[in-house]
Amino acid sequence: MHADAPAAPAADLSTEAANVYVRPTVWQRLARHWAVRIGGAAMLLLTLVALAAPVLGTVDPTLFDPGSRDLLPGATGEITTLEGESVKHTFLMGSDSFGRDIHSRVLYGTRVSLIVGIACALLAVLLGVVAGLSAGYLRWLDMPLMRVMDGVMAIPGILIAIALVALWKASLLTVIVAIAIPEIPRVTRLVRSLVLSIREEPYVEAAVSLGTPTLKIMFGHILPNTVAPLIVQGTYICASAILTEAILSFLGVGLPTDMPTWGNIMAEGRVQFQQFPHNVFFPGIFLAVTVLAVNILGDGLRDVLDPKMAKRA
Amino acid sequence: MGAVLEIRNLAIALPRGGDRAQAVAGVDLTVERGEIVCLVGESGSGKSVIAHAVMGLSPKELKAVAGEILLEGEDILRASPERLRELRCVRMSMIFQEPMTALNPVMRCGDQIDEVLAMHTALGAAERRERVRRVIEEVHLPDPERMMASYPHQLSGGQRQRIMIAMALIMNPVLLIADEPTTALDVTTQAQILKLIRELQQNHGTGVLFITHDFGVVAEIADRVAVLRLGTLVEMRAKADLLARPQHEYTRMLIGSVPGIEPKRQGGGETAPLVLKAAGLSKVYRSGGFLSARRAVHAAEDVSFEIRRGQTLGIVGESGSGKSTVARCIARLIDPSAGSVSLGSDEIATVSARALRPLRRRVQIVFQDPYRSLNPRRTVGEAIIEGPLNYGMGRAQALARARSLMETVRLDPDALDRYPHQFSGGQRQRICIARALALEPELLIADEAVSALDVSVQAQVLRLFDEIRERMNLAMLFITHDLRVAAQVCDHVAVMSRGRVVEYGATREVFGAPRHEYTRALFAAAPGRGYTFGSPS
Amino acid sequence: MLSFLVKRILATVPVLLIVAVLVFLLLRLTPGDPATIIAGDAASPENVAKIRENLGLSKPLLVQFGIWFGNLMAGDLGESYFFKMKVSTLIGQRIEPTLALSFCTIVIAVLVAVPLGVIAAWKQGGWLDRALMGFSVMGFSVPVFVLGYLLIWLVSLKLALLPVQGYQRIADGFGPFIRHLILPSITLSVIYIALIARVTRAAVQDVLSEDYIRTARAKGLPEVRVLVGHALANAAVPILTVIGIGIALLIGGVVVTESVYGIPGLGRLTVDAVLARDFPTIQGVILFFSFVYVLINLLVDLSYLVFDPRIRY
Amino acid sequence: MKRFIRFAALAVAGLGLAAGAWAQGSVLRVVPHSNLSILDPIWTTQYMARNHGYMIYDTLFGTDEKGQIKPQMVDTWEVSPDNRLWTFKLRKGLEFHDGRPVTGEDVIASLTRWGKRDAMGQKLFTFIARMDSPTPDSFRIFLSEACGIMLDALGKPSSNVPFIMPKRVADTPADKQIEDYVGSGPYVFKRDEFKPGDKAVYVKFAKYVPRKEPPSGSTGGKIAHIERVEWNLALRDAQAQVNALVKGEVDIIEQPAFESYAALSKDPNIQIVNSNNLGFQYMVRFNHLHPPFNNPKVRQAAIAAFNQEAFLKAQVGIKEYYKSCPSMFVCGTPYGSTKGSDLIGKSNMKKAQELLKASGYDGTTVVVMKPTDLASITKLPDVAAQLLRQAGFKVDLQSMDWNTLVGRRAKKDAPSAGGWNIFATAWVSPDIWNPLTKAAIGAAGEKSWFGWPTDAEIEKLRDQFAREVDMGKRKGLAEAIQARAFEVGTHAPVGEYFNPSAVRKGVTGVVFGPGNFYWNIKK
Repeated sequence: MHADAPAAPAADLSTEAANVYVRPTVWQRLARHWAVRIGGAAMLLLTLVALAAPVLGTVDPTLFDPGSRDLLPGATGEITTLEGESVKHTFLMGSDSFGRDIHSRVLYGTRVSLIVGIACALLAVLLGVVAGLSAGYLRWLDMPLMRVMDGVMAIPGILIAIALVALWKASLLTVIVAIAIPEIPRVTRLVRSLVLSIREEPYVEAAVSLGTPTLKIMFGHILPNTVAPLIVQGTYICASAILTEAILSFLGVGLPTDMPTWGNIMAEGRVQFQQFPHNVFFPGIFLAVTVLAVNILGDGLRDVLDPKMAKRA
Repeated sequence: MGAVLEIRNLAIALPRGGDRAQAVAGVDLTVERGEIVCLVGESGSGKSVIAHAVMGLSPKELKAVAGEILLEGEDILRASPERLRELRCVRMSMIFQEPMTALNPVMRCGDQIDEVLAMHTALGAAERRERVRRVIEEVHLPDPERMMASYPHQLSGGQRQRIMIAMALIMNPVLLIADEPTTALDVTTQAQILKLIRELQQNHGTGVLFITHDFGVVAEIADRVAVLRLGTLVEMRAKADLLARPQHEYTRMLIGSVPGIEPKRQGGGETAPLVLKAAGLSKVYRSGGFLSARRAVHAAEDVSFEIRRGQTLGIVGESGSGKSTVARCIARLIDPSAGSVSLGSDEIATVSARALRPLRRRVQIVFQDPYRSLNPRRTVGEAIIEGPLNYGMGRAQALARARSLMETVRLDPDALDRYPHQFSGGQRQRICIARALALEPELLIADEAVSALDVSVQAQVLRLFDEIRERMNLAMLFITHDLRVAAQVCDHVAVMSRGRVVEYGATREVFGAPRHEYTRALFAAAPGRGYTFGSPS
Repeated sequence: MLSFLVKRILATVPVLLIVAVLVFLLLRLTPGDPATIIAGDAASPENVAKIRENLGLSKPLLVQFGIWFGNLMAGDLGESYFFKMKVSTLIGQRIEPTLALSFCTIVIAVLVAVPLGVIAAWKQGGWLDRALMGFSVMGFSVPVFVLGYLLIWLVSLKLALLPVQGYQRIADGFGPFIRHLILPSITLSVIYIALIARVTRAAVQDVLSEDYIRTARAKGLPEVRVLVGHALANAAVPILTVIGIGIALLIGGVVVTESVYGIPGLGRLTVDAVLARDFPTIQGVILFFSFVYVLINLLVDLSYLVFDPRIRY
Repeated sequence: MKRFIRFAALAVAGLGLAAGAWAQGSVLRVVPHSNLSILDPIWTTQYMARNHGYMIYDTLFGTDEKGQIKPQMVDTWEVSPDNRLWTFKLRKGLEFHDGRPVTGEDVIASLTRWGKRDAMGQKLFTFIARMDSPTPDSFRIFLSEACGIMLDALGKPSSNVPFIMPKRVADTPADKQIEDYVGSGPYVFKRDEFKPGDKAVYVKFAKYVPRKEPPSGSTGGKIAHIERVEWNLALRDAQAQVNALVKGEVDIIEQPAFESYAALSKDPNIQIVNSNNLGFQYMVRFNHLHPPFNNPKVRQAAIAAFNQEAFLKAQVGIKEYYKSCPSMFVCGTPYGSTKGSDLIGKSNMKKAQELLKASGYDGTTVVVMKPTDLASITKLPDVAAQLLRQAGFKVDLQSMDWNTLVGRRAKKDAPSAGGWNIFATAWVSPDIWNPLTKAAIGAAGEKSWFGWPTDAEIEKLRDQFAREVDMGKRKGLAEAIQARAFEVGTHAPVGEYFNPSAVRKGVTGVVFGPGNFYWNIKK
């Protein structure tokens, strides 16, 4: 495994070459980590469920039939289609107080939750990277930008989200933006501190003396080295966004209530939680498992991609 | 009376996935009362593993699988955790490499020593305080009361190591394990600490197991020497005998790799064209302001020197002397506060960033830490061609040059598409040199470029630097804290202390007859001066 | 030391200022006309116009901000549209339950989380560590309201141990006061425990790999002393920091928990104000929470002086 | 020191116990149906303000549980033969909480202010020429023209109720809220303990003189057996309300969520008391200003699609608590009739689809506003949306909170510019049981209630109704108005329901009526 074939004459006695620890690639290490495996598999499964929702024994999740309200899991009832015709349907997870099929709503809810989680993470990371790079590299911008970020951070995130969603018209877009905004300062801080520390790395200084232009250093040397911590941060944002969406729905300021989201299903079902726990139970399980999976995945990614680990060769 | 420490046939397993099955195997070693045994080896040889095993401080993954470690006849490997705790500091003590981090930063030094007494004696608070005060005096620290009340960060490196020694010896143990205790210290401080260890060891008749990689230190302090290579003991003999007549070829190689302190190069060449001239170079860091008093730190002050083609100038100094600041000013990684740096006929200290760009290629730099000098996400090929591409060379041509440079630095040209982590430290340093050479600079700066390397690798890289300079007729600026290294490669040296150049001249003259007081102290402190290394027999 | 104190205190001023600007903008730049809301049912257009004039809503934004900020400096947060009283009075009325709940939660969280974190770090990789960290990830994944319902159902209804809802003033007796607080505090503390335990574990783990821990062990100190006297003392700063930062999380949880347990605190007020589009109250509450958050983090920073003698700048 | 602390702790605990024991006996803990924020029942029509009004104010007349108007503060009254002069004499001993007697001047000021805010009051005042108070204990009303609504108006049991306030309070301009809460009712408002969103407290008014008759509706003897009534305004979570009642931490939930009844009725310690036995009516309102509902044929198609059973089943869900009723007024009350109501009475999706096709509906999106925070009506818009979709409409269901909805429904802009097409609401029966009180049937264009229908004929018939004194003829007029309203499609009544209170067993004497009354209750 030695890299240098024509070594210096004395090198065969040197013990140094023996110390080269051949590190498996990132992908190998990821594939080997139990948390990444479990979290990743769960996420994959949920994604498949979200995509295949229409063929998993579901009906239109907004359809209802008051005659079939409050059915227990497994019961059979009727549901009225948009054409006004009644069809028989088995309610695998029961029905809610409108007579909507919880099974359908939960599965379609997976879509919404994943979209909210992933979109929030992407949005927050994207904006955070732009702000963080700017603050880390443009000295004049650093101070004012970071003060604004401090200000945003000083406002508890959920309050910003609640206020924004309540003041805008609640829609998928506004909910995503409202949940993402409070996360931006954290990403910005992370990116900025990474930029500041990577900027001091000898390999960046070497690039400077090699005459590499600033922008190229930024995107060629600095940004790629922030990717790993950003992925980790992104997963945590994703998890908390999914949870926040549910909390917003619970408080009554979330996505439109006819939209099938786990938060909405639980908010709708909580009134009769003690009587018909399935209303809260099924979406609750899906929510907890999803957030758990994302968090576990995040922990695994952190273990594998953590910059401290990466520095050791 | 038997040996204080007797290690018999010790084998310690490495966890799976390591580079070998056992960290140490079949090691036999004894330390007699009042004797200093040096355990020498390069990084990864397993010397610290042995030290920790003796203290019973090995991490769980490193399990002793065979042999015994007898402390005055009692087997450490089979002692209960409680018994081990009773033995520590009482019968055996340990001091560490980094006095910086080995002391608890949030606890007063006095309390940290006191903790030992509180643990192992039944003394009252006042008596303990008196004992602590006495031991602090014994390690020659001034103003014991103040030392006791100080936090570690308020002390210098040497003072901290003295506190560590005081802590280790307060219970008068029979065995002291010193794990590279002076490696992190400046050479003058190192000399004082070595002297202190010697003094205390003689006063108390302590047996010392002294771990080091530095043959200079070995020459200073050892009674007997054990050489460790990849976990096995290759040779163990009395110091004089071993240094003069190494038996094992590994020992010979190691000793042969130690740079000699006698200057090798003649200097001269005063007629070659001037490449770099620094005049009155200064760098001042200002801090504070608003509310706190403004402070100005003069990292470099009025530094002047010149380098001609084909010559090497060494800047020598201890940490904080400002030598790296000078290097970075010349590479314009930082902007000097005052003075001029002219590269040929071009002034580079004050030009704008835009005007600087074409000049940058003429000065290249190689850094100390081979692990951080290469972007972990780029292949070495990309690293080497980055410079040429920046200056408009075509990719194919740049790659061709990279291949030939790989040969120049004695690496396999086919390894260009590998990533840095697939190379050892020495190999990476070669890659960094290749990267610097890719721009065909006039001046190559080596900022402590061999300091992080093991001695055998260091010798190879030093040879490489010499070869390159000769072949390419380069001017070199060689920054180092190691006088031996400077003696090997420099035509001229500038000795720096507290930001100023205190002595500047041809290497032979400076080394032969140092004029400045500081230079003299520096030379006096260089370990192992009495021995001549570097001439493989 | 003094200069550190003064500097740190002064540094909060711009943050608070920016928070004020952000909160003002957040609510003024969103669609919806507060005047029509205040005017109530069946108000005449003239009436609405009059209200708008009184509120200064027709003035330029900057002037509006000036007036608003001037009032703010004088301690006047405006008058609630919905509750028809001074927002400051409103906050004053609601502060006690929230304060009590938060304090109780922090006490529970610190008492539980710090020892858990230390033990997990000490037994790193062991089953206890895994169990504790598993619990911590779960804590992050279960929505607060689901947890609240489960606890009420179990503790109050099935076991009949504690009251299901409400708040008793401490002035009305300590017994009822604390009985009403236990369940909400436990509910709220779970996520906080998860957070603190995680950070404690990571911080102590970091410290445990430090050289001075080896020194402490080499002195022959028993593990408890090494862990508490050396490791925990050095991990105090990150732990305190996360307790401070976690306040944001806590505030988010307060909003939900107070709804679940019918506690008339600031969280409940927030939800009421948001649902009623009560701009001044929303502004006031967000400002107040942010102020508290900044203040607590200031205190945390100042406490570093006690825990870390190296901070002297 | 330590001992002192222990002593203090014991003392505090002791105090707590004592306070607890005292609280158990004489405090009635009520979970009202909503938050109490506005304390002026004339300024707002909110039912919470009305209930607050009943606690602290008294009324001239009341409506008993059968819908009959009975005197309350009034002792006797006379009407001149031409029906144009009404003379009222007040009962003896009426006194405000501040100790002053109630006089005719107070009454006149109160009626004047009420007449500026309340819809029926406004109507009544179009007939009133002047009022005076010849003696402190009497007052006279001079009409310019005879009218049939005098007692109906003065005895109006629901918002806005003509409560009698002291003159100094009633002189507050009608568009400003009052700030003095002195009344002459059976309870005194504890202003210092009032915390909106937390609690409102009322204590017994010792000097209140109740009538001798047994209590019925808002009439009869209002005897306060309870020393202190506490409204818990913080307990808004439906599940928490149920839990609190089950555990006996509160005594009454005014309007539990429909979903809660199953759990509540199972508990042996809880009784379900349908005190508001006249019930409520649901309504879906169209915006007549904008397409597609500016077209009567489209409105009719929508009405035909609205299957009352679907609304009621989804929203209420408990068979005993709802009934279909095609009347625009309330079934089982004097004007309750099925005349002209086939469209909704025999709703039919096929017919709705045909009607819509024939109407020339061009696919304009219908904006349906849904309030998320008002549990008793939150599901109606979903049902409406689904039924409309099935009939062939394109629907945009928009969620918002009730306050936003209230603000938005006042907007006459096009739905695309922040206006709306449809919303749903509920009315307590007395508010809608005749063509005058029923705001939604008014068809005076932009002057009428949100939705702004325009129909000259309806307006003409309503005016006749107001003037008519003969009961038989009034019934006929009401039927005509209803038939015309269905033709025009002012709105769709989508069923009636009850929302009974849940009360701890042991709490007795709950008074029946359209509001929630807290006199006569024993615990």
